[in-house]
Parts: sequence; structure tokens; C-alpha cells
Amino acid sequence: MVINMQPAVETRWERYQPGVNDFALMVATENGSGSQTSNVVLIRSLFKMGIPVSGKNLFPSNIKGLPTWYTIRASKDGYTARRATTEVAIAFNQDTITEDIATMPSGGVLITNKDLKYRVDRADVTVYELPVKAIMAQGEFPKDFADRIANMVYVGVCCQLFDIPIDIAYSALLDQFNGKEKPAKMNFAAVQLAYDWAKVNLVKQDSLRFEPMNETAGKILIEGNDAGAIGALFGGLTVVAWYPITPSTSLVDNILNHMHLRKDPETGLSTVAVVQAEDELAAIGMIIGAGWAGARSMTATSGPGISLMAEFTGLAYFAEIPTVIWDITRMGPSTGLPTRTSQGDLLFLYTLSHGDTRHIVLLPGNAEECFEFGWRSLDIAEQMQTPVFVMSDLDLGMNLWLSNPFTYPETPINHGKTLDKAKLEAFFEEKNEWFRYRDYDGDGIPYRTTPGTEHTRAAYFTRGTGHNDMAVYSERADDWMENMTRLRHKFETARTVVPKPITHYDAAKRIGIISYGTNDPAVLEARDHMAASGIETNYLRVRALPLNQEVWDFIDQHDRVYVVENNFDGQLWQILRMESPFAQSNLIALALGDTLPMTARWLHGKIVEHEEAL
Amino acid sequence: MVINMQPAVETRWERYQPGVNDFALMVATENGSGSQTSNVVLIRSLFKMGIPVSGKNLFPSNIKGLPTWYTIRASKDGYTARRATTEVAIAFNQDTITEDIATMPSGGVLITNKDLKYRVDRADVTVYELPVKAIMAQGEFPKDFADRIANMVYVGVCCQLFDIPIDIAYSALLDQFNGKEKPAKMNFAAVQLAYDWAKVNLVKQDSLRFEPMNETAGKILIEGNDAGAIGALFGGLTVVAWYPITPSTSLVDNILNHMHLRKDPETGLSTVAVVQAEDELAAIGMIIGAGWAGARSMTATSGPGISLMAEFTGLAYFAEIPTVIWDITRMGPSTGLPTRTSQGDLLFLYTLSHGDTRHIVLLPGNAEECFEFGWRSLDIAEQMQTPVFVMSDLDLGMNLWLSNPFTYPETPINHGKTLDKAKLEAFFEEKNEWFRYRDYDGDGIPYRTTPGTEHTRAAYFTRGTGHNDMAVYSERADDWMENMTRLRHKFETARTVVPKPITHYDAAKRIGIISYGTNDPAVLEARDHMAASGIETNYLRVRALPLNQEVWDFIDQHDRVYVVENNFDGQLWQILRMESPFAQSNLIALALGDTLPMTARWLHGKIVEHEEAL
Amino acid sequence: MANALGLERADYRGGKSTLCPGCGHDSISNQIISMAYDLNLPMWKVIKLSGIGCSSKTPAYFLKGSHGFNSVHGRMPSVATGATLANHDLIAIAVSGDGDTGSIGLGQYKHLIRRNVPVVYIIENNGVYGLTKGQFSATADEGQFLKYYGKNDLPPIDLCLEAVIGGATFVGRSFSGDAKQVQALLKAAVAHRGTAVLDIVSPCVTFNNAPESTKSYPYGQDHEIRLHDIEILAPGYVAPKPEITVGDYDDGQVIEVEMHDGTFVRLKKLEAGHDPRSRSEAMTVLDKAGRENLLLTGLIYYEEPRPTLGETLNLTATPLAHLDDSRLRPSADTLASLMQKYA
Amino acid sequence: MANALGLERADYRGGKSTLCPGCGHDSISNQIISMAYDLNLPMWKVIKLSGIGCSSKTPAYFLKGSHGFNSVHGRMPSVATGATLANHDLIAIAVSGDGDTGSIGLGQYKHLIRRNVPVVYIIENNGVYGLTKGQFSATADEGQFLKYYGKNDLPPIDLCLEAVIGGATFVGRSFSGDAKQVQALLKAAVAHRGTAVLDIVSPCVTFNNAPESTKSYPYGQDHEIRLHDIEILAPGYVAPKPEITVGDYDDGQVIEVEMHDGTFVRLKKLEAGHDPRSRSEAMTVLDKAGRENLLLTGLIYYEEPRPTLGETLNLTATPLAHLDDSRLRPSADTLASLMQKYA
Ligand SMILES: Cc1ncc(C[n+]2csc(CCOP(=O)(O)OP(=O)(O)O)c2C)c(N)n1
Ligand SMILES: Cc1ncc(C[n+]2csc(CCOP(=O)(O)OP(=O)(O)O)c2C)c(N)n1
Ligand code: SF4
Ligand code: SF4
Ligand SMILES: [Mg+2]
Ligand SMILES: [Mg+2]
Repeated sequence: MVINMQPAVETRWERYQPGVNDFALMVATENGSGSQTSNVVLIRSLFKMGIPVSGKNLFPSNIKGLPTWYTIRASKDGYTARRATTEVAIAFNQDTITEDIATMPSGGVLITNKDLKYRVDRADVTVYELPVKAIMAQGEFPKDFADRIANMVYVGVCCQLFDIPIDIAYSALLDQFNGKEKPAKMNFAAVQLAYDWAKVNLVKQDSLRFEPMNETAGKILIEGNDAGAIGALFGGLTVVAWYPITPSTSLVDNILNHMHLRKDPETGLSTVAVVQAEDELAAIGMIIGAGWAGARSMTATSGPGISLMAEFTGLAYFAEIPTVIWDITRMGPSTGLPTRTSQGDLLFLYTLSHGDTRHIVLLPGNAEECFEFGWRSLDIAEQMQTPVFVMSDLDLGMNLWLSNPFTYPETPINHGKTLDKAKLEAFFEEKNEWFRYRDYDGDGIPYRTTPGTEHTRAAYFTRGTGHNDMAVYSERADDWMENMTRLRHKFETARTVVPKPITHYDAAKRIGIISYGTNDPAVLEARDHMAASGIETNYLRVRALPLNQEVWDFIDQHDRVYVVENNFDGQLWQILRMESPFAQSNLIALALGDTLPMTARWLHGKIVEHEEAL
Repeated sequence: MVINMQPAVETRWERYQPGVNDFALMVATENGSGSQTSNVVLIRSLFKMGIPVSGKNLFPSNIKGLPTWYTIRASKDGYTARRATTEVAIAFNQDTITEDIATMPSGGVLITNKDLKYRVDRADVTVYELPVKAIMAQGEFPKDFADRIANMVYVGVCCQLFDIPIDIAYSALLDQFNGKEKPAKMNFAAVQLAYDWAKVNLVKQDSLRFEPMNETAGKILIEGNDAGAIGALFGGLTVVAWYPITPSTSLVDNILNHMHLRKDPETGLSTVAVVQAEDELAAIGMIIGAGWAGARSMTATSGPGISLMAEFTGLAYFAEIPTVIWDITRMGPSTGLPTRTSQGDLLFLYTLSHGDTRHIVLLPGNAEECFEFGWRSLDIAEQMQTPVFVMSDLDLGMNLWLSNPFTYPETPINHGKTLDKAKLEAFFEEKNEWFRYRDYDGDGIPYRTTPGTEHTRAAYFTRGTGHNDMAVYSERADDWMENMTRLRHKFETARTVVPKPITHYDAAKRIGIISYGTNDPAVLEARDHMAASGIETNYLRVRALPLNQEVWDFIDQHDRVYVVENNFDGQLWQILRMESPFAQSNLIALALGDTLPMTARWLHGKIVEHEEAL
Repeated sequence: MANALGLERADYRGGKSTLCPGCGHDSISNQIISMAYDLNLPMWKVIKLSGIGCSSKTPAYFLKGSHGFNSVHGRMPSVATGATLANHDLIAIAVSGDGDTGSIGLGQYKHLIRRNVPVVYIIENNGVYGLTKGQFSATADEGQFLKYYGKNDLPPIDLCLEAVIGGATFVGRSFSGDAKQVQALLKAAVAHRGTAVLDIVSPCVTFNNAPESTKSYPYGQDHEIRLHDIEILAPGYVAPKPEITVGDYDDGQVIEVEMHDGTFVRLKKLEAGHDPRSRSEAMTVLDKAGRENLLLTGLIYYEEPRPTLGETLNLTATPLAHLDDSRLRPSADTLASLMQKYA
Repeated sequence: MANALGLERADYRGGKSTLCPGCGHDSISNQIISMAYDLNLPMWKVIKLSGIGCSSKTPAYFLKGSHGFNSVHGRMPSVATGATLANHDLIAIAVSGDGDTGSIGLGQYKHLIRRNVPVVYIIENNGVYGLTKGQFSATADEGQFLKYYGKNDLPPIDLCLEAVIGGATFVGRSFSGDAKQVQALLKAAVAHRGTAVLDIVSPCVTFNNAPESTKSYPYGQDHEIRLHDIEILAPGYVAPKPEITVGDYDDGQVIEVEMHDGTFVRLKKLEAGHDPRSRSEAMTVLDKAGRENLLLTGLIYYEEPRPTLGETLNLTATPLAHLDDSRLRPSADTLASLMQKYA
């Protein structure tokens, strides 16, 4: 498929053989043609068959008509990383069919829409041609509707060819239209027609098929942005201000979807305010104002929005105001490719805004962590009294992921050192004073009040200008240094508060891998393959900045550490080098940033290449 | 003086003895009281006496009434760094006089305004008390005017006490009012009164005095922002868009001052457009639009403005549009301290905007370089087709510096690979094609046209979204990677184009110092002192990012390298660590960032401390 | 003398001003202090918000008992929006400048008004950027000269007209030299539900106080034209006759407008005779003032307030900031059953 | 058939549109193509500017022979300002959306107009954010429902009224379904010196085309009210009688407005009978249209243009971008004598 790359050197990988419940499909259609429904129905069906499955939607930055590719991977071994080569190509788009055919792997299966113009000059692939119009003609559908569901034809044919029980496809359709039988039946009619047609007219010539297994029992299928939205709502979110931008929009859409969970049962009134701001400058101003006034606030945006939020972020950092900013990263610089994935904002988020600033950045690697960091980020923000970033990406946010159901927060909501009337009185009782920016506990974290606290001494003045620990304006160098020193100390405290890395460690192994976010599935899969070919690796997945001691220990423990990330500059690698307490001669950057989710094969190839060159 | 700190461990430094033409004065007055004139008159007088002199204005972020301190340093050895201890304190501000007296060095000279309320409980200082009202009373000045020139009293007294020829003070006054005799005479009358009064009423009890020498012949006194403005005007600047912000405002003010140099002699029409934008978002949009359309454009701002320019900067980087952005840094984060100096934006400028970006940052270290980089930055921007930052700071930009007169640009204006009608025709002649983003020369730098080029194939489409080398919109991963790879290659080319570092190297010395910008005088002075006490150092002053090979060689050549900078995080040190081709175990960060210009004493103390601890 | 809360006027003061002696902004701060004292405002319920500028510094100089937030340049409106959403019980007093609102902040200003965020929005309008030393602002007179920056060739923005067409329900203009009127308008504004805009000409004595400048003291003193006399009748007062709501009023007639908290604003017609309840009249009078350079002051426009932003969002009566945790986190069962939907 | 430059209409086309079939924006692109072809515009002199959005994509779909710049969201006005300063010979055609201009870009839009930057500023107004899938924009109808985002509780911003009070000298409104009028207004706008604003209702067929939406095709087709018929008379035409410049016109009467390039715009009165030369009339008619939800189209406001930004800056006749180096760098002597002043 035309957008696919990530060249990998030839390796043992070549021996990989597709088989039952272990192959991938690629569906090439037109954006806005309704194919999304068909593709999700296929995924849900495999999920219901108990087969580990994952899907990647590679869509254009347009509303209707441009090429879009959807890859579905079934993996009996539970691998969910994107695969570059897809054994089955469903070529339903006139604009790309020629290239789609040319680029498919030898021995693959090609399913085409016969109504399109194309030539198949590939003796090395099995071809099934579907007369879509003719098939649809059999079931008098209303014209416009027929177009919209024509894509159900390949669903029916796939059921027939690859042994997907058609009743399972139906229940998947039902889910898709959340229980509404009418549309489900309508669509299913087309599936059935195609299924029957294929039974009669197609002779199975390939060996690819699915078989029920029991690997998805108790699991869920969910998008990261949906998980994050649910997490935030269970995290006591009260104010959201946002401005639409792909791929973050669906995070707020999902907050709106689930907001009823936070309606007051008696009055039906809402405990969450969601405001569509006029831009990102306003969105962040609103959540900072809200955080200052005692709300649990957040926004969601992507690269361009982050750039616009830079100045306000510096204010929140310096004035110590809690708020949460989700960055669902897309391909940058600039407007870049809004519908392609990347991890390119990491370094910028970490140092966002002028002057000496450093920020907390949480790095979810899967849907469960999107949920967890959804609520935890709000806790950490109030606990540390600072803006907290959650950096997800388009791949995690907008694709369907196989996940465990989410576990209810184990800890109560944490408001940090926020003094309400009673607490403030107690504080004065004990200390005979309270000053906003004084470090009473030696952890760099001061105590705060919020407006509307009925106490004559609750008030203080918040500003982005120089101030002493009594929140009084000051231009004195010593006051400035004292405050900056405390802020740095607070940041050191943050290292112990943010989520620790996930480590797979075995002292016998001398090679380490450090990565984060959605590279996880590619790393896990590549490690297995490398182990099979004698390259044993340990693995540490960073889940937050600032980095914790565990990371330095891990680097210390290995001869070589590959730092694997999906951006062009190797930004985590750069942060590791600029922060590590010792000279790191053993860090090797494997940076990709080619707009697509990382494949295990690419990573495997890179590491093998490097190891063999040693 | 109250805002002074930079604690330094006790060292041989203590042996330093003030003497003739080698001591410093501190003038404490009220902001907006006209004292600035008096102080500059004192500096100019010393300059005219041929004595190396430097001044630092430590003023508040307010228009009238808050304390302001002005330090004047005379140094027969030509040292121009700020000195923390000032032998002479002129305490003319009621609000600070008590602390000003308390913090002055033992053996110092105190000059007070007798009309203020204060007590001198320092037996260890020489005191001269001036009845300012009484002195002024002698010369019937119009009331309001009298207040404004009362500060001339300490000028007159200093002339008397420290042997500044009074006629020199007069000619300094004349310069100050650029030749206008009336105001000069008015002010001089007050100087004369005070001078005469002191002659009669003060008995010289200290040994501090000035003596004519010949060290300033052929030199000039100028502010960095003035130098930068002149440089830009001699660099073919045509469009300026800006938004006022301290301390960058005077850069544009000076462009306005000198704009007549660019008036068309016949028509009197202007070849430079200066627009006060509605904010920094608009300012950078305007200069990018102008750069795109063929202008030599620039803006000047400071930290908060830089944050607001982040998104547009990413566009200019990715769409490859030339423009120049001056960042006259002030103390951040956030609004911070607008009237205090810092080098805290370095890392942020280098990586400004989301996604994988890197920018050219020029780092002038003195007024001559402000002039040179003023014109050169416009050349480099067009040559590299990218935004170029010039990072100066408040200290360099707003204080008076002793400098050599500026040398006329040795190279003609460089428009880089810009194809006008004729050049474009020639290009087609030779290559039969022209594509905007194709790398024809292997240096990563493409050829561009500007709008209004009368040629049917001159047009191309500029965008911040994905594009191939023909400037056609593309979402293909391979197009994206090809473009990013070329951009990185172009950035590598930039390393060879930007100003090289200034190096003081002697193979026998094993300790190196790397610094940049206005730390230069402190480094030079500290090196002399350290050498005197047996610590021999080499010195490399970085003048631009990206770093050149020279820097890596310098690090390689030393056992230890101290990276000296005036920000809190040690940002150049971090950049060195994240970019150096080898593991750098020998880099030691000496980061200050205490809102004030660095003193040689602080640096000397730090290095001695560290060296002795080895 | 203590007010109903037992507080002296001095208790409503703030820190010592660092503005230039005679700056118009300081007199506005004084009127805010008097207003709060007269109305017995509980300071703990008040928030003070501002952007950046000399004007924006003033919240530090009044109501020391209130939380204050000196935010970033031009974007205080968004901070005010978030703060009042977090806690709709707060009384928000926002101070801005003509540069802060008319240049960098124009977009946020307009969108704050469109959302009808409940805040008293005071613009201390001096036609220049004071804190950065006297550049022209977007409200400077067309053709005006300033010693340093020369001639201003651009037409001024009328921030009242911007507010009226932007959907503001309370728009007043005044002159900081007119203490009585400033205070009356402040009291009415605080009683108003929704965005109340007060554009107050507040001379910069250091950079823009030449008599020709419409933003100067001399000009204001000589040229201010009051559209009406304003009297504020505290809640509890009973209007003699049903409130007049339509028609323009004849000589000597009086309009009384009841605010949602029961405060009455009584307007006594003066020669200009402007009826603030008519949007088109407001637009006309402002257009005229602009063309003829008239400093018309008073309540320019008033309408029955539409719902505030918080009201359109159907938020709980308890301020979001004060909800207890039980209402912030749904139950474990709720999560479990939600998970079912994804299985 | 070739025009005076020997170009076919097809030569004025751009790349293939990637917008939804039927999108209003595509028909506006078509009118731009026809306008340029009819007026014999030399494409090399034209620049196409836009922000971000479906509307902002369109410059790639017309005038392939012109330089285009698809900049950042909402801030194209500043890019247009800089580009036209760099080269005042350029003919600037700017395309924006209601989100791009009314939300994120409102401040820059207003300041562009205030500076009278010479550009044809087209707003393709569909009441939603198309490219991000149908959120309400600031021009959406108050009370309107959208399947996904529910009810819009905020009043719409009228971008024509904003322009009129902001100092625009040419303000028109149209409907992308009214090809003839769109083209006439485009021709007049290009002939205008200074900012010419065209707010064109341009339906989003995918997200906001329900008949009750004032931004839909059905609504436009049924409810458009033309204020007058517009005829464009190319330069060279001689007005029968001295141009009428004052007074409102009686039935059947005609106004002819001469543009600086000699083009005449002839307005033939229809029942609505609006005189675009009166600012107050323009404000009233827009206010009325807003209150009564009327889609009034035509030339809303026109005035003799005040100086453009470039003119107020007294720039050389040669575009700054085309000055030769001798005029870009003063002589060595100049520098030497300047240095004297600092010695
Ligand atoms: C982002 C940003 N840009 C510029 C500045 C510099 N600045 C501080 S105050 C100010 C203008 C203030 O003018 P105005 O709002 O009219 O207030 P005034 O001082 O006149 O009362 C500017 C430009 C800033 N603080 N932040
Ligand atoms: C800074 C920034 N924020 C958000 C976006 C996402 N975005 C792209 S287009 C758009 C809105 C476009 O709406 P409009 O201007 O009305 O154009 P339309 O698509 O309706 O024609 C948004 C919010 C962006 N590209 N940049
Ligand atoms: S500069 Fe002007 S606005 Fe600022 S404090 Fe002084 S008088 Fe007031
Ligand atoms: S989404 Fe709407 S605005 Fe965008 S192209 Fe489609 S119809 Fe046009
Ligand atoms: Mg002002
Ligand atoms: Mg739109």
C-alpha cells in the first residue's frame, strides 16, 4: 500500500509464515465512503471469535474522497503492532488500486471490486474479483443507501473466504449500531448477499483462515481517546476548555458522550463544564483560570495547539497552578500531517515556554494507561500545583486497542495541599502563619488556597512576575533565586511522584531497550523475534518525565541501550543524554518518525543490523 | 545595594585593591527622577578622559518612583564586567538608603543626600553629605525643573572629589542633549554649583580618583540595541513588524531613529516599513509574509513574545521562509522580571515549535557583534531560507558598552538562492526544470522564487502541511521522510555557515571554558585573575547554534571544560551534552541565572572552588 | 466609619500603588474601593483579574482581602471565563488597558462578551501603552502626534461599540476624572448579571496628557458630556411606578432599570437624552461620538441579561470548585457496567 | 476562448479539489476563476493567501499560475499584511472560513481591516468547522441544533458588521449559490483599493446543510434577499451623469460608484433599497438582518478608501522586495560619519 515504508534489512524475519489466525488484511477505500463501519465490523467479529486483533486506520486529512487504508491484524500470539506487509489486500479504491496491487506481497490474496478499472499482472497472488454493483443489485436497496453499504460486500466475502461465522458478523453489526436492529439488519442484508454470492462463485484457493480461540475473553476493544475521557471523568474533572484539532478532538467528543455519568441524579444538572474556546490561547487560559479557582481542569490538543499554549504554560508553571493538557500528537513540524502519528512533541513539551522551565509529561502506552493517567494526571496536577501534560498519539488515541477492562482508581481523589476554610484555620492554629509560596514541608510544594474561601487571610496575589514566598511582588535577586531553587526542588520531588517505568529485567542480558508510548507492541514483538535469533534484550518503558532513578539504574546495568522512539530527532535519547548523571557512551538512538506506527520488523531489522555490525 | 548577590567563596580575589582609575560607583536614585542623565554624563566624562568605563542600569519594572541603581565601573585594565562591590555609594533614594549604607564595602566612600532621613552607623566608610536642596537653592531654577536636575548635584560633587575636569562634564552634557546648548547649560549650572560647594565644604578624606589616560581613543560608547538597529539597516532590512516589550523595544526605537539613513534621497520616501503589530502572533506573521514575498524582514521581542511566536516559527522552518527574530532576553519564566537580564531562552529558541524542529541562533557577545549579526542574520536567513534568531540580552541591549567603531560589511548583500525572472529563465535553460524543494546542489538548500516574478512557471504553493520536493501536497511517508532528511541535511550545512566561535587556545593549558554572549567580560577578567593564581585556562566563546566542529575539538583538547552561562538550568551545557558526538564526562556546568550580569568574581570563585576540590 | 460588615473603607485598600503620581488608574482603584465599601462586598467572595500593563497592575492596589490574578497580556478574559466557571459564586472584577484589550486581547474580549461571562470588565483607557513607555494603542486618536512615535494614521477602535455589537448587555463609558459617575457605574455593573463593560478614559499623565489628546485630563475636564445623571438605589427600594421599559423619554423624565439583585439604576435625562435600552440608539450615539470626537459618558447600553455562560451549561448550584469528592467520581459499579459496553 | 492575455478560462484553474462533492467553497473557487479570466488578471501578479480549514484549502484549487500560501489557522491576515508591504504591486486574494476568521482569527481580522491592508478578504461562511468535522463556529445560528454537538446557545458574530464598525471601506455579503452576484462582488472587490471584505454564505453539505440552518443551500435558495442588482462596468466606461454621491435613491434609480482603477460598479435598486454609501444605514441594515435572521446580500457598505497601510508608511514606488542592493545598504561613508556621533 502506497503509504507504507519503514525499510528493514533482510533478516531471519523473512522466515515468518502467515497462518491460521496469524495474518493481516489491508482495506483500501475512499474516505467518507462508510468503509470505516465495515472495517470495524471485521475487527469486532475477530474479537468475538476470541482472536487477538488490532486495527490501524490510515486516513487522509480530508472529509470525503481521498484514499484511506485500514489494516487489520490477527495474531494468535497476541501481537498488536502494525505490520507493514499485509497478506490480504482488499482493493476497493480506483485511485490506488494499481499501486495497491503492485505493492502487495508475493503469495498474498487480492480481493478487488470488479467494477473498477485495473489490470492484475501478478501471477504470484491469489485473486478474487467481486462484481459489487451486481451483488448489491440483487437486494433492492434504496440507491443512496446502497452506495453507503456497498462496502459490506467485502465483509460478507471475507466471512465466506476466511471462515468468519456470519452470525458473529451480525452481532458485531448490532454492537456497531449500539443495539439498533434496523440499520444492523439493513447492512447485514448486504453482508448476507455477498456471503452467498461468494459461496457459489468463489473457489477458495488460498490457505488463510480464522478459527475461534479464547484469547479475548474478559477483554475490551477501545480507543485511547475514549479511555482517556473516561479516566478524566472518573478523576473528578470539572472544567474542560478545548479547541478542535485532529487527532485530539475525539477525546473531548468522548467526554461529551460519557458526561451523563457525571450528571447530578436528582437535579440532572452537570458537574462538568465543557467549553469550546475560540482558540488554544483561550482554551489554556480558561483551564488555568479554572485550576486557580479550584476546578479540576483539562484541555486536549495537538502540536499546533501546544505551540500556542507556550506562554500560558509558563505562567501556570511559575505561578504554580494545577491543570492538565493532553497532547494527542500528530506528525509535525507545523501543520504537518494531521492524520499521521508521531512522538515528535516530547522535548518541546518538556521544556515548553521561555525561561528556565521544566514540565511533567505522562506517557501512556496503552488504553489502560490512558484511563489511569486520565484520572491520575488530575491528582498529580493538584498535588504538584503545576500543569501536567499527557502525551498520547494519533495511533493510541484514534485506533481500536485490545485492552483489559479498566480498574477503578485505588486511591481517593487527591487535592494536594489545598487549604479550605477549615484546613486553613488549622494551619494557622499550628503555624501562626500561612504564606503561599513558603516550603513548609521541605518537598518544594507550598500550600494554596482557592478564591471563595471564607477566611480573612485566605487571599493572596497570583502573578507571573517575580515574587517572594509571601506572594509579594519582588525584584530582588535573592527572592528570585530562592523561588527558582524551590521550583527545581519541587521538580525533583515530582520524579518520585510520577508513574515509574515498566521494566522487564534479567541480569543475564547485556542489551537494554528503552522506549515509551505506542512503540510498546513493536518492542515486545521484536524482542521475541530477536530472542529467537539469539539476541536477548531487557526492556524499560518510560511512563513519565521527569525521569526516575530506575532509568539511570537500567542504563547502568547494560552494555548497550537502544533508545527506541517514533520521532525524527530521537528526543528521549537527547533528554537522557542531557540529564543523565554520568557520561552515557552506551546509548544508541533508534529514531523513526516516518508518520506511521512502528513495526516490529523495522525495529528488529535495526537492532540486528547494529548488533551484527559490532 | 539591595539587589546585589552572587555569593562567591572567599579567594585570593580579596587581595584586590581599588585605586586610581580602578574603582566602581553605585548611584541609588528613584526611577524616572532624571538620574539616568546624570549617570550617563559621568560615564561619558570618564570615557572622554580616556578611561575604560562601563555602566549597568538596574532599573525597576515601573515608570516612576521605584528604586533604581546604576553602577559605573572604571577599569584602567579595561575590564568591563559588572562588579558586585562598588567602592563609592551615592545614596539618593529614601526607600533604599538604609540598606544601601548597610551593604557597602568596608573602606568605601558614601555620598548621601542630606535632605533624606537616615543614620550612618558605619565607622569604616568615608562619608560626604550633600545638602542638595540648599545647593540647588543658590541657583534660582524654576521649581519643577529644579527637581529634574537635582541629580546633577552628585555629578558636580564627583567631579570635585574624584578629579573629573568640569569642562569635560560639560561636553558630556552637550553630547547628551545632542549639541543643544540650552538644556546643557541649564544642567551644567547645577553641576557647577555643586562642584563649587564641594570645593569649599568637603575635605577629601579618601584616596579614590580618576586620571586622564589614553585607552578610549578611537572607541565608541553604544548600546547593543542601537548597534543591532544600525546593523539591520546596513543589512538591507525592508520590513519590520514588532510589538513593544522590554528590553527589546529600544532595538526598534533605534531603527526608527536611524531610518532616515534609508530614505530615498530624491523622493524622501522610505525603503523600510515599520509596523507596530497588535501582538507578537501578528508581528511574526507579518515578517513571515514579508520574507515569503521577498522582503528582508525582522522583528524584536523578548521571552513572552518568543513563546507566542512558536507556531509561526514552525511554519517558517518547515515552509523554508527567511526572516530574522531578535530575542533580547529578560528574566523568565513567564512575565518574570522584565528589567533583569538572563540567558534563559537559549534551549527554547533552539527547539522552538512542536514536532522535530531546530533553529539557527546567533549569539552576539558585544556591541560590534550586535552590529555585525544585525546585517549578517538577514543574509543567513535568505541564504538558508529559514528563520534566524539573534539572542542578545537586556545587559547587552540596554547598557552602554565600550566598543570599536563598526566595520562596514565586507561582503555584498546575500540573497541566497533566490531566482528572479532572469535567474529563473537561466535555471530552466540549464536544468529544464525547477522544483521548489528539490536539492539541486547537495547542500539541502533549495531554490526559491518570490511572488510577482513575471514568469509562467515561477509560482509554487507554500504550506505547512506535507509536501514533496515539487511543493505538491503529499501524505506519503516517503515524501515526508525525504523532506525531513533534506531539512536535517540543510541544518548540517548551517553549521558551516553560521559565525564560528572565538577561541583563545594554548595547547599547554588543560582547562577550558566555554561561554557565550555577555558573560564574555566576566570570563576574560576571571581568566586573568585565575592565571595570576596559577589556574591557566583556554576559552571558547560560542557565537551561534548549531554548534560547529571547533566546539567538539575544543572539548576534546581539554581535561575539564567549564560551561559558563547566565541561566538557571545550564542550557548550553545541556545542548552540548545532547549533541556531542562522544560521551562528555568532562563538561562542568556553571550556571547562574540570578537576574544580574555575571561578575568575574563569582566565576573566579566557582572555578577556584571546583579546582581546589579536585 | 464601619460598613454593614464592620469594615472600614481602609480595609478595602490594597498595597501601595507604584504608578506615576496622578495616574488616572489610581483614581479608578479608589472608586473600586469606595464601591466595595459602600456595597458591603465580602472581599473573600471577590476575585480581581487583570492582564499586563500599568492598568493591569492595579488589582494589587485595591481589595487586599480578595484573591487576585495578574495573568498574561491580553488574555485575562479567558482566565476570567475559567475562574467563573469553576466557581459561579465569585464576584469577578477584571481590569484591563486599551492595549491589553484593544490590541493583543481584542479577540478574547469579543469572545468573553459573546459568552456573557459574568464579570465587571473595566478598561482603563489612556490611548497609549503606558508600561512600555508610550507607544500608540489601538484607541489613540487618528492623526494624533506623540513626541516619540510621531503621527498615528489609524482610526481608533471604539471598545464600547465593539461590546454593543458583540452582544454585551451592559456597556458604560466614563472618565476617571468623574469620580461620582465612575462609582455609580461600578455599582450598577457589580449588580449586573453577565458581562458588564466599563470603558473608562484614564489619562496617562506621563505619556499622553496633552490637552489635544482626547485621553488627557484637560480634554476630559473640558469636554466630558454626561448622557444622564445616574443614581443607584440599593436593593429594597420600591419603584414608584412600574419600571419604564419602552419609548424614549421626554424632558425631565427618568428611567429606572432594575438589576437582578434588586438594585435600581435611576437615570435622569440630560440634554443629550440617550435611552440606553435601545441597541440601535446605542450604536448611533457611539458612531456619532466617534465621528465628532465627543466624550459621551454614562450608561450607553443596557438590556435584560441573557443567560451567562455557566447558565447555558446547566451546572450544579454548588460551585464546581466546591463539589465534594463523592460527586466528582462515579461509583465502581458505574465503571464496571460501562466496561461491559466495550466487551 | 482566450482573454486579452491569450489565456483560456481553464488556464486560471488550480489543482483538483479535494473538498466534498457539492461543497459551497468549490463554487466560490469557480467564480474566482471566472473573475480572473474576465478581468484578464496576470496570474504572476496575484497572490493567494489562506489560513487553515476546508475553505482555506481552496487557493490550491484556483489560479495555478499564482503564488499561494496556506499559512496557519486564523492568522493569515498578518501574513497578508507582511506580503503586501513587501510588494505593494501584488493583487492579494485571501480566503478564510468562519472559524478561521470568527474564532481564532477575529483579532487579526479586525486589525487587518483597521490598517486597510489592500486585500480581497473572502470568508467562506458555513457556520461550522468543516475540516474538524462539524463543530459550531462563531457564526452558527443561535439555538441551532447539530446532530453531534447539540444546541448552540451563543449569538452569532456578524463578520460584515464587525468589518463596518472596524473601518472597512468595502463590505459585501453574498451566497455561494448566487454565482452571478458572487462574481460581480469579486470583480468590484479586486478593483477596490484597500481591504475588501466579502462574507459569502457557503454551505457545508456534509455538516450543516439542513434547511433550517441559515447557512444551508435550501435556506439560501429560499431566503436570499438581494439588496440590489450589481453590474460591473470595466474601466473606460464613461458615466452618463456625474457620479451620484449623496442622498438615498428613489425607485428605479441607480447608483454608480467609481473604483480607483476606473471600474464602475452600478447598483440597481431593488425593493430593499439600501444605499451602501451610508455607514449608519449599513449598520442598521445589518443589525436588522441579524435580529430577523435575514440573508440580505449585495454591497453592504462602500466608502472612498482611506490610505492603505503601505501608503501611510510612505514607501518607495518600487516594491520593497524589488529594490536593488544599492538602495538596501547605505555607503561606508555614511557608517563612518555615524560612528563619529558615538565617539
Ligand atoms: C506577550 C507580551 N507582549 C508584550 C508585553 C509588554 N507589555 C507590557 S504592558 C504592555 C502594554 C500595556 O498597555 P495598556 O494595556 O494600554 O496598559 P497601560 O500601561 O497603558 O495602562 C505591553 C505591550 C507583555 N508583557 N507580554
Ligand atoms: C492552531 C490550530 N488549531 C486548530 C486547528 C484545527 N483546525 C483545522 S481547520 C479548523 C476549523 C476550520 O473551520 P473554518 O475556518 O470555518 O473552515 P471550514 O472547514 O468550515 O471551511 C480547525 C479548528 C489547526 N489547524 N490549527
Ligand atoms: S506610565 Fe502612564 S499609565 Fe503608567 S503609571 Fe505612569 S501615568 Fe499611569
Ligand atoms: S466538510 Fe463541509 S466545508 Fe469541508 S469540504 Fe466537506 S462540505 Fe465543504
Ligand atoms: Mg493604555
Ligand atoms: Mg466554516
